[in-house]
Amino acid sequence: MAARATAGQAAPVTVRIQAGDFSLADEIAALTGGRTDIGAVVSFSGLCRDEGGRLATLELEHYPGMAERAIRAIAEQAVERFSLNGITAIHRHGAIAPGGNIVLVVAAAPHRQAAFDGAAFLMDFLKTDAPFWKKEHLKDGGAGEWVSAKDADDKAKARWAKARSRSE
Amino acid sequence: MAARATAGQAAPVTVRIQAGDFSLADEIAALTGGRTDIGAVVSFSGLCRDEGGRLATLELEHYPGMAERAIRAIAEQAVERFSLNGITAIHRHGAIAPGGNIVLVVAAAPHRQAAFDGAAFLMDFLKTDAPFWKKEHLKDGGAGEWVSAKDADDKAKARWAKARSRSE
Amino acid sequence: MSVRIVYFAWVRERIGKGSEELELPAGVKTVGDLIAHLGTLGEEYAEALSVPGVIRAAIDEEHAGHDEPIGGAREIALFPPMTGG
Amino acid sequence: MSVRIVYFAWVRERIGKGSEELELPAGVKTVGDLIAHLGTLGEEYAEALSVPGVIRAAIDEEHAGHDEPIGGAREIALFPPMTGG
Repeated sequence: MAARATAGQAAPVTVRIQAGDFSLADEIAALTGGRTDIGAVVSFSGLCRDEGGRLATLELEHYPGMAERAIRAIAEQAVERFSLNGITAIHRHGAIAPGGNIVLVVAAAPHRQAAFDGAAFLMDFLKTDAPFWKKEHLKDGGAGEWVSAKDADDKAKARWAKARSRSE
Repeated sequence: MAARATAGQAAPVTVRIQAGDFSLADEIAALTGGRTDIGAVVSFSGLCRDEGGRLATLELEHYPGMAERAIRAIAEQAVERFSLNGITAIHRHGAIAPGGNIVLVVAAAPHRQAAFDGAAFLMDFLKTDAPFWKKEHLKDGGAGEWVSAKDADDKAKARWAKARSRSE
Repeated sequence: MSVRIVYFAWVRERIGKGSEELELPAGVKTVGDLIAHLGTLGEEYAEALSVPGVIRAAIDEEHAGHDEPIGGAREIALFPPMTGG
Repeated sequence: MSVRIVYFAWVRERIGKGSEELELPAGVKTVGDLIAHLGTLGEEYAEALSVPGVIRAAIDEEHAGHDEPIGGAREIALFPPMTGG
């Protein structure tokens, strides 16, 4: 748990890697409950799409110790860079059905742009730096296919090096 | 209720202006429940800060008919521009205590950048175009002070005219 | 021409009422004309509208600039810059 | 030098195992050297690592480039580009 003073209160960094589902409402309540210095909360939920009805299950493989370590490092950078009140990141592994939750990020800040930037920054780096791999099992398929990494994800990450955001 | 076809499903636009509180979890469930074509959900919650302990209550005045009309117009633009699966916006009026909810936006899309852009676009335009006015009642204050509009909010809105987003 | 005028936030407080029905002179053709006309109706109006440039307007619940014609309007709203969200 | 090597996703599937302890020759000094060395251990390794440029690595759970020295590492991971989130 990294702590960072903001108006006298800590900026909690919560990272969990788990097979089970999570509750967005519970996570936001845990991050914001009892505080009155937070003006903006942005959440991102990544869900499993059914790819036009073709997908049976998405399988998420991960590198256990490193997965939490990598996401925590990004989350701590986000808190520092955008002066967040706190951030939470949860990533599931194992088999996920269409419509199910894959990942959750919640960023809290005094003002909206920092909360938006914090959540987007964490997602952009998580996509390319957190050791998770997706395999698609199609309804009519055999062993399944590994999802290819996207150039768009590298570009999304790169923008944070070039353009320092308006909120900074 | 504006509808827009996305992979055979409608893109619901839900806008409510209300005095009472809302539940983020219920609103996300209503927007995404039963669908398997959504890959990303971004929510923004605007909360009442206590301004370092000075604020007693935030009073939100609004122009009833126009408030819903203005937000709906922005929400429909967001759905169209970012090809959203759907969007929900709720704005409260009346007296709000520190830590309480003021506004909620939830944007759903197949991919994350569109969901982030949709929610941020709606918030940026809502800030400058939706007829709401905030008055701060301080603990040691008298009649209260109207909050001044921020230049930063005009600039935040202006960026959507200049830079068409990566996701488009 | 008779039209309903509504006021919000500190414009409402300074004028001292939330709405009124007004008979407008024939020369009042735009939002800007209306603001100038209201400024002649009394001290409270003059004070509320002393810096016309900051006053925003809506005609029948749609944002309107100061040069917008008001002919046919049922309801015209005047208010300060918005601070919701 | 003995080190634990772990594999993930299609690198794991093609090599046919999730991890192994290996005794490395003295000349294997960097991640790139390790990948080249593994490619000589058998057909399944050669196939899994046939395009070294796409293989990502981590040393003791930290991302590492191909020119990174591996001396002192307890665990080296090899895997394809990540696709989480």
